[in-house]
Amino acid sequence: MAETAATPLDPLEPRDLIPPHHDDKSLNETLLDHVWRKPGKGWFMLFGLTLSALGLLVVGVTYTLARGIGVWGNNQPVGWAFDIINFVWWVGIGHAGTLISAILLLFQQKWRTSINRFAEAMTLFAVMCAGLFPLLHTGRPWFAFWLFPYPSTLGAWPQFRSPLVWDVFAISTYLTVSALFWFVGLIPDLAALRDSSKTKLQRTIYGLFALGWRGSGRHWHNYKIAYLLLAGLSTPLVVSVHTIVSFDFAVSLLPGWHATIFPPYFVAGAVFSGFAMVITLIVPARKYLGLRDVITDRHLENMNKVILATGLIVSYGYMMEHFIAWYSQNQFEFWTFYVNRATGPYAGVYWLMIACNVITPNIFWFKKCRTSVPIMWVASIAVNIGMWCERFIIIVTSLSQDFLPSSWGIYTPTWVDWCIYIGTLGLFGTLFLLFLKFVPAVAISEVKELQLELKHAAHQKSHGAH
Amino acid sequence: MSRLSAAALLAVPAIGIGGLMAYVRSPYVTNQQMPIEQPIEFDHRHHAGDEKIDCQYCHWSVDKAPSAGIPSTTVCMSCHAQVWNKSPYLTEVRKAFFADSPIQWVRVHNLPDFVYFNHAIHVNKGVGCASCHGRIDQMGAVEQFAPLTMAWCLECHRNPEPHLRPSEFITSMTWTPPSDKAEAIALGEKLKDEYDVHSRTSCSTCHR
Amino acid sequence: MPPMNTKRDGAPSQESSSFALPVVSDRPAAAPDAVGEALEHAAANADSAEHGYGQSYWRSLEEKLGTSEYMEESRPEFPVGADLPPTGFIRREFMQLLGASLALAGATACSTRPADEKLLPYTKTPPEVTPGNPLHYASAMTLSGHTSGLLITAREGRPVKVEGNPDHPVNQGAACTFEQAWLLSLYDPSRARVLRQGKTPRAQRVLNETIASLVGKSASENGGSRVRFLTEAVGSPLTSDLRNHIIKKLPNARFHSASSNQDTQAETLRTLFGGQHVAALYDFSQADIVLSLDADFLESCPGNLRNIREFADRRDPRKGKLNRLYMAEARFSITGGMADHRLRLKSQEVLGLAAAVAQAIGGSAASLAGAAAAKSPLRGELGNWVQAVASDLRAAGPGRSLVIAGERQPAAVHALAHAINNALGNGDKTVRYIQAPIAEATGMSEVRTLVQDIEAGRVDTLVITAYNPVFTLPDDVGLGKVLSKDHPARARLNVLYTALYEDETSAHVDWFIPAAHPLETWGDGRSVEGTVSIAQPLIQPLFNGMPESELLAMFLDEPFRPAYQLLRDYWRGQTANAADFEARWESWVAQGFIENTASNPVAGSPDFGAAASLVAGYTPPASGDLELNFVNDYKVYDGRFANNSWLQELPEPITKMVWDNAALLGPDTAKALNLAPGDMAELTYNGQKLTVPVWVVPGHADNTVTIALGYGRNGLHEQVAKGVGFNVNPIRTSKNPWFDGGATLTKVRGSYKFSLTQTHWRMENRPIALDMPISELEHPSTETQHTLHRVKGELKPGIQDNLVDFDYSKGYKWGMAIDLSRCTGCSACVVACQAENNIPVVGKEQVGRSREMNWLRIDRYFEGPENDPKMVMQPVMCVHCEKAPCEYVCPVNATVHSDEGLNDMVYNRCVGTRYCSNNCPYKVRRFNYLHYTAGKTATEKMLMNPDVTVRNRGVMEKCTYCVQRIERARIDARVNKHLIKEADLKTACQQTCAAQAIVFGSLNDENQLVTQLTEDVRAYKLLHELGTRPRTSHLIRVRNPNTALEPAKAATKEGSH
Amino acid sequence: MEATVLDSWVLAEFETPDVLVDATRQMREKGFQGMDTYSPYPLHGGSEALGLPPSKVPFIALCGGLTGLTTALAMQTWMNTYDYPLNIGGRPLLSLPAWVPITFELSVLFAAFGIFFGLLGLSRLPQPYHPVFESDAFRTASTHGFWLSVPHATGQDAAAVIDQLKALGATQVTVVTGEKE
Repeated sequence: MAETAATPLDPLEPRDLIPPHHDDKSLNETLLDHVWRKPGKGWFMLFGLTLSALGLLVVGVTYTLARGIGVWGNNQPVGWAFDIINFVWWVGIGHAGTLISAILLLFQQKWRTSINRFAEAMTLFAVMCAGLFPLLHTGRPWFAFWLFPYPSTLGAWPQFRSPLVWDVFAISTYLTVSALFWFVGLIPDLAALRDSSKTKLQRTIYGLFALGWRGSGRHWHNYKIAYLLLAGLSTPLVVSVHTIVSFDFAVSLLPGWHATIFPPYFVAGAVFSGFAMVITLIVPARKYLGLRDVITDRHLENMNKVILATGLIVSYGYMMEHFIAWYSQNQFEFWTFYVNRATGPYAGVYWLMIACNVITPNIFWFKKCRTSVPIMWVASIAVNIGMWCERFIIIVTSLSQDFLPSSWGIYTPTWVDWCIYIGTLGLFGTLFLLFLKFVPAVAISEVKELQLELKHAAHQKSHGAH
Repeated sequence: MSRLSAAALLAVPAIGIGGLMAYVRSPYVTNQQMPIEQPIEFDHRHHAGDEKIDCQYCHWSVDKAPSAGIPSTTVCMSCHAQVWNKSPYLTEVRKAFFADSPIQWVRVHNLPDFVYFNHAIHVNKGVGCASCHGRIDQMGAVEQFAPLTMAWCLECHRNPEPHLRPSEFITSMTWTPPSDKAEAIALGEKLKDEYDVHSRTSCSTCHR
Repeated sequence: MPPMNTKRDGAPSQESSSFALPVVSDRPAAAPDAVGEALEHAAANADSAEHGYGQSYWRSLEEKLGTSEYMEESRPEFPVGADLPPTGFIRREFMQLLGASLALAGATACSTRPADEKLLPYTKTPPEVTPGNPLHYASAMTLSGHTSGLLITAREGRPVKVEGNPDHPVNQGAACTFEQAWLLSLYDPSRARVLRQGKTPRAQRVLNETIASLVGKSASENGGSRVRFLTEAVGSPLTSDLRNHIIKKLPNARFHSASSNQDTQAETLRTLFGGQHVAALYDFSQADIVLSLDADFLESCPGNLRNIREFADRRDPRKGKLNRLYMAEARFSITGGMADHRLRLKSQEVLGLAAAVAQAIGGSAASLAGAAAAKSPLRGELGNWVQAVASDLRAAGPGRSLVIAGERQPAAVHALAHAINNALGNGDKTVRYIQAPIAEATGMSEVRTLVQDIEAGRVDTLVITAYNPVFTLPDDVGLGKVLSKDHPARARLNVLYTALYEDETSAHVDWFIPAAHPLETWGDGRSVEGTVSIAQPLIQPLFNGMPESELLAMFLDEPFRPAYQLLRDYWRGQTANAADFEARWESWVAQGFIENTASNPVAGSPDFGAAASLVAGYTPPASGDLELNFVNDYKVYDGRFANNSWLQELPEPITKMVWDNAALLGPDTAKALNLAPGDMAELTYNGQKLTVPVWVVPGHADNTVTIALGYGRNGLHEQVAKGVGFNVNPIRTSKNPWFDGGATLTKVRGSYKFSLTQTHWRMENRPIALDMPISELEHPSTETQHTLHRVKGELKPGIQDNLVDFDYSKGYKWGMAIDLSRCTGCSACVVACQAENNIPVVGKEQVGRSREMNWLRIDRYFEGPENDPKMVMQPVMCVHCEKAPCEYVCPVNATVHSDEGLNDMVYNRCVGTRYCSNNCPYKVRRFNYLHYTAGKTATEKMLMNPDVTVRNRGVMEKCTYCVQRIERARIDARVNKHLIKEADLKTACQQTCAAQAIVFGSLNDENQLVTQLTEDVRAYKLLHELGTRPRTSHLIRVRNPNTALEPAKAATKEGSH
Repeated sequence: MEATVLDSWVLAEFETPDVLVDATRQMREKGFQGMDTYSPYPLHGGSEALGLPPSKVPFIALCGGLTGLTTALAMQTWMNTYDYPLNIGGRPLLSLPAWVPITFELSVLFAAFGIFFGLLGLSRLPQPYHPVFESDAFRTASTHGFWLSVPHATGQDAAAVIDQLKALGATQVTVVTGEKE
């Protein structure tokens, strides 16, 4: 036993990926337990908390719709602020889910199975939160449907050179494909839920969603390839979505926005913040759901390595932006990067961003930090804050001081801005708690399959050793 | 069963969207084919049709102002002081005239406030009344003839030739282009040259 | 019964562009007795404990009249014959959500036909009216004794725009901020509406009876010796005539006149010309060298428009050699910004400077200078400046220079200025002395006499027609005190006051008579150079206002004559040949002024011997501590425009502050006093204390504080003005009304939030508002060459510019040129734009959030050291880029290019993503963050220009190059089968600019001025290096410094290689 | 409604996936057609054991993707270049590089729809009811049971099949009958 531990199957797949004391039945019971069990006090308390935060969203949105977005702090130079910051931040968070699920599947990284469902749900809810903002941020959201190409009696069409139209297509495609991917992955588990349900109502509801899945060989035959293809599509999709989001800025001519490095640096940033968010959520969730056996310390450590790697890419992005500003000697760029950001009115946010995004991930060079749950949890929150600050810096600082000093201005958020931001956190939390309550948080069929594979592998290995 | 439910799943949104697109083009939304009741039973069939009074007699500013103009009460009375001057139909007109208070006509063709339509330029460049307003001489109560949607405006602005007529027929209710297609096209081309028509599709042509 | 006519009516009788006569009622304005009764009823039922018209008053008034609307429009708003507006043709309704969604064929399934809209035709169409086409009427406005000639645009009976009368000798088509914004006051819902005695509303009949009995009694008892009138400076021939008639009726009555300005110049000239009323006219077109002694002769004021035009012509290298302006002043003024050399000094030091210059010039000036120099010693370090100026003035040659003294300066400085001009031979050349249009002494001493009379109990009746004297005069004049209830002399005093608003003065009076706005009545007046203008009404009084002339006529105890008749009768009397009076009258009214009425030159020359007394009589103010300066505000003047939200929101040209005044300090002084912008400080002066907020202005003279008058208004119903800024009149004295030393400023706790439209005043070395000595432009240094390359170097296709060019070579190619050399920054264009384009006012809080809506802004930059910088003004509005960055980011095609190169903004297509604004490097786009146009009263809506959409919340807007004017001109031209002529199409900003700094036209026509300017050597494109290809060019501002004071750059030679 | 045609299947549960795959292969070799396996997760070698042809999902996905690609390009070009050509900031009417993002997104979207609906279609889902659901024991198929169904003519004796299955290691065997699909 000790020997097998010393030589794991591959570097990312240590012996304790799934402890061996579960069979299919007990896995089923363990992983479905939280669905059938009445939620505990903790769940209800959290749910109350997120619901009240959701209330803030309702208040903020209602007030905004009634009076106009003048109730936000946005103004003349700073046309975008919390709205687009939060949009980009949420989309970025969403990306980790898809990446964990899709890219790791393509690369056959077996450790993904324990966290992919979780991550995909996070994607879905984060994209929902993100999707609110482009709609809300328009002056007349009731005309937002004009961004879709439909045959109107005006004879007018959307303008396809605008990155905002690209956004519409990217975000809606992303939401759709993520939902399909998540749902397809969920079908076998829904069937399992249907078949282990105790009441007729549960059976009917889960049965409806399971679409009549029977685990038939013919189903699995198409399913396996379909799931793999969806994963294959999701991977470039995720890259394209954040690339397009970064086009919102890169396509403009504003110093601080107009940069060709934006797409890769945004995608890395998205992964960075997304993995941080997964850590932030999964640490308490695995404790609450008792999933230590399935989501192991090894999983967490791997994720921290990804955070470190992407954090370094993000730091490189910052460095390049500053380098190019210096190297080009463009007066406007130089001002933006060396004067405005570093010493301007928002210098505090800038240095907070540097501390959180550039310095924090470097603690993961040390194994102790990578494996200490409290440290990584705090660090992940720091990264979340840092990535939010990054969007603030990119959007608000660049806008507040652009070309003509006469039109420079200061942005200050209002209570409505905060309400809506906290409100989306509430929406996200609420959806997430509902997800934890009603849907298996871990992809059961995949875990079972994985366990079988591991067993086979261990078997072969022990045979080989003999 | 399964195929049916799948088909329904796809068909419902398709029918919904298609239906909506059809609906917004229907008279119900464009307000066509809805004769509007006026405070006075003014009958264009009689005035424009039987009596053959030229449109411009009453709507005199049509060739010199954005608005065609609603005739002042004096215009009504200029005839009806002599004819039908005791008719009960005209009680309201006389009342308005002597009380010096306007007759509250109900607007039939109501463009949104952000659309700046100018009658003068259209009439001066050979677009006839009937092209947009239809056979007013056959309407008891006037109704909106054209959909007045932007797409409808664009249709003519992109291809004005078929809608042009010789200047002497601008107010004619009965003029039709030559039935011979080639002849009609030739006439359109000729009139376009003659009038020096430059129908514009830049946004600020109508929206300011 | 009106005659029947069988011809169709309303055939247009004349061209709409000519100055048509308005329809004038033959019937006397019906005395609204129903209203009178209702008012009395309301008064009887009002709660006497309530101040002014309290709630219960209005409530009971509504009871009687049905609705409060009735009060607002109890007299017809339109000339008789056009009783109601044809609302069907008027597009002043807002883009309603429902309407918008319906018309745009959105998927709003529930909307069908909206509520019926009514079309209300005229009963009888007035002959000149063609519904939908505008009419232009000549009229006039009087401010501080000067009457300017205006051209008012009316739509279906509503005046909607004020422009300068192109034929008027002073206006020449231009109009200043005040003249244009004055239109807003016409529709101001806070205007006074009720004629009242105490708190009791009265019918006009009662007032008439009261005055008649008063006049009868007083005439018989003592010839009116106990009757006093307090008026504005009177330049109106009709008012003078009425006054003469009153004097005939009441020979012992006395008239006093007060004005907020202009007394010292007149006083000086009276002394110089042996008591004659004389005015000085300046000719800047001939002056090569100008020395301004604290004279802000380029301020946007009606009387200055000709100065601005002539001066601007001399700043334009295309028109010949540049002039040179030396300016000595304490605060940074508009004129100071235009100066080639600006000397910062205390206001009290100006006398010393004038004396030194006079001494250096010699001649008649030198004799005065000695005495003056003793009163105000000149700082040693200024000697060099004085010598440079003096030798420049002398070098210019006789009649080629000009010295002007500012109105705030004492008579001694004026005397010196005239003496220097005399010594330089400028008399009859650049300075002409004419008979003053205002032939009376005005000023605080006049009011002081009146107050003494009241205190001595010599007055029974006081009639005030002057603007709000209780507020505008320094407290120590004592008018407020004697009018207050507690004063012993007050009990026997009967005070009548007429004004547009219930203001500070009206709170103290016995009778308050709401005045008719000058656009609601007939009147006349003289301009600074004497030309008589006839002011005709555009609309019936909206709020029952009474014309001043009718009020004065009541004192004649004659049968009632309306203002129209009074005016006609007067001018008929002035016309020798009665037979052709009708024809001449028609032409006067139509063109707006009476030709050949300019004042005659004064016989004789100034006697500088007499001036010695002015210098001798001058007591210099205290010199210690801070010098406190008071100035009339650029926006609210002396307070009379305080209720005008356009002006309140107009950025102050120098500070860019809105909705406030502040104690202005120079940076060094602020540092010494440990004060930062926005701090609160306690101002101690003359034993009185006032807590004031502080603002720091670069270039403000050291150890001086400047505070603008006219703020801190507390009028009863002046809702806009109330609580804006603070009032300094309580600590101002009549002895030193404009500046005095001995003030201190100490920081106290607290801070104050100002709203500014521009918070960053440095250009950060960016080539934005280019400004250079003319020599630098002619022989650029390497550095300048580099800058010029950045702003106008070629953008090579395929290298710097990858986009193909659209073909604009056919038809019109709209473009604009803005000459920074000409622009003074006076902001008249900003008001013109606001009026033309229905731009909303958003209030201090929203401006503080940086959401001002003005499409046209004037960027003001300071260059050089903070304590003594140069100032440059740069009007910036949408530059209509051919490669517009705003357009390609709009997701819905709401901003696109027209075939003529306009950057069209389609409000109704806009969903409000604000991406365009973010991507606009000029930040000229304005977003309706809230529904700024909501909640307008019926009268306010009448102001809206029906040719421009009123924007809803959530849509972007910006300068359109006045596309509504382009389209109107196009349709007129196309109907008449010709091309648009340059003269027929002017944007609103261009039209009103006295300096002619803005030029608009088609760049495809090389004969148009705009094309020539665009190709001028000074023309450059703002942010050219971005490749946006703007259609607007800015022209480099050139200065003409004296090399003795500012050596040319050493690098000049290098550049020539 | 046409006359009800009944189908019936013999269902057998096996202990482990390996046994099931084994049994399936052997049954197929014996000539049984139309069999199907049921398992909570895909079986290694299950498709081969059932002798299924390669899945058509990738082909459908490719078709979807190509449809998306052409739709997007055609849509953008027609709308912005031909139907309502507008001068947008001096950009060419046919700004192909700007069409790329939407073209990519629509290709992905249509491909994903192809995959999803292809999967559903090929699996004949959704299918809210199936006779096998009548068997309570069969419910383990989605949790931890491994089942094999062998079609069998209605009304005939299934004993032979049952025996064979038992011989291959089935732990329990039942027969279900239901409406034909």
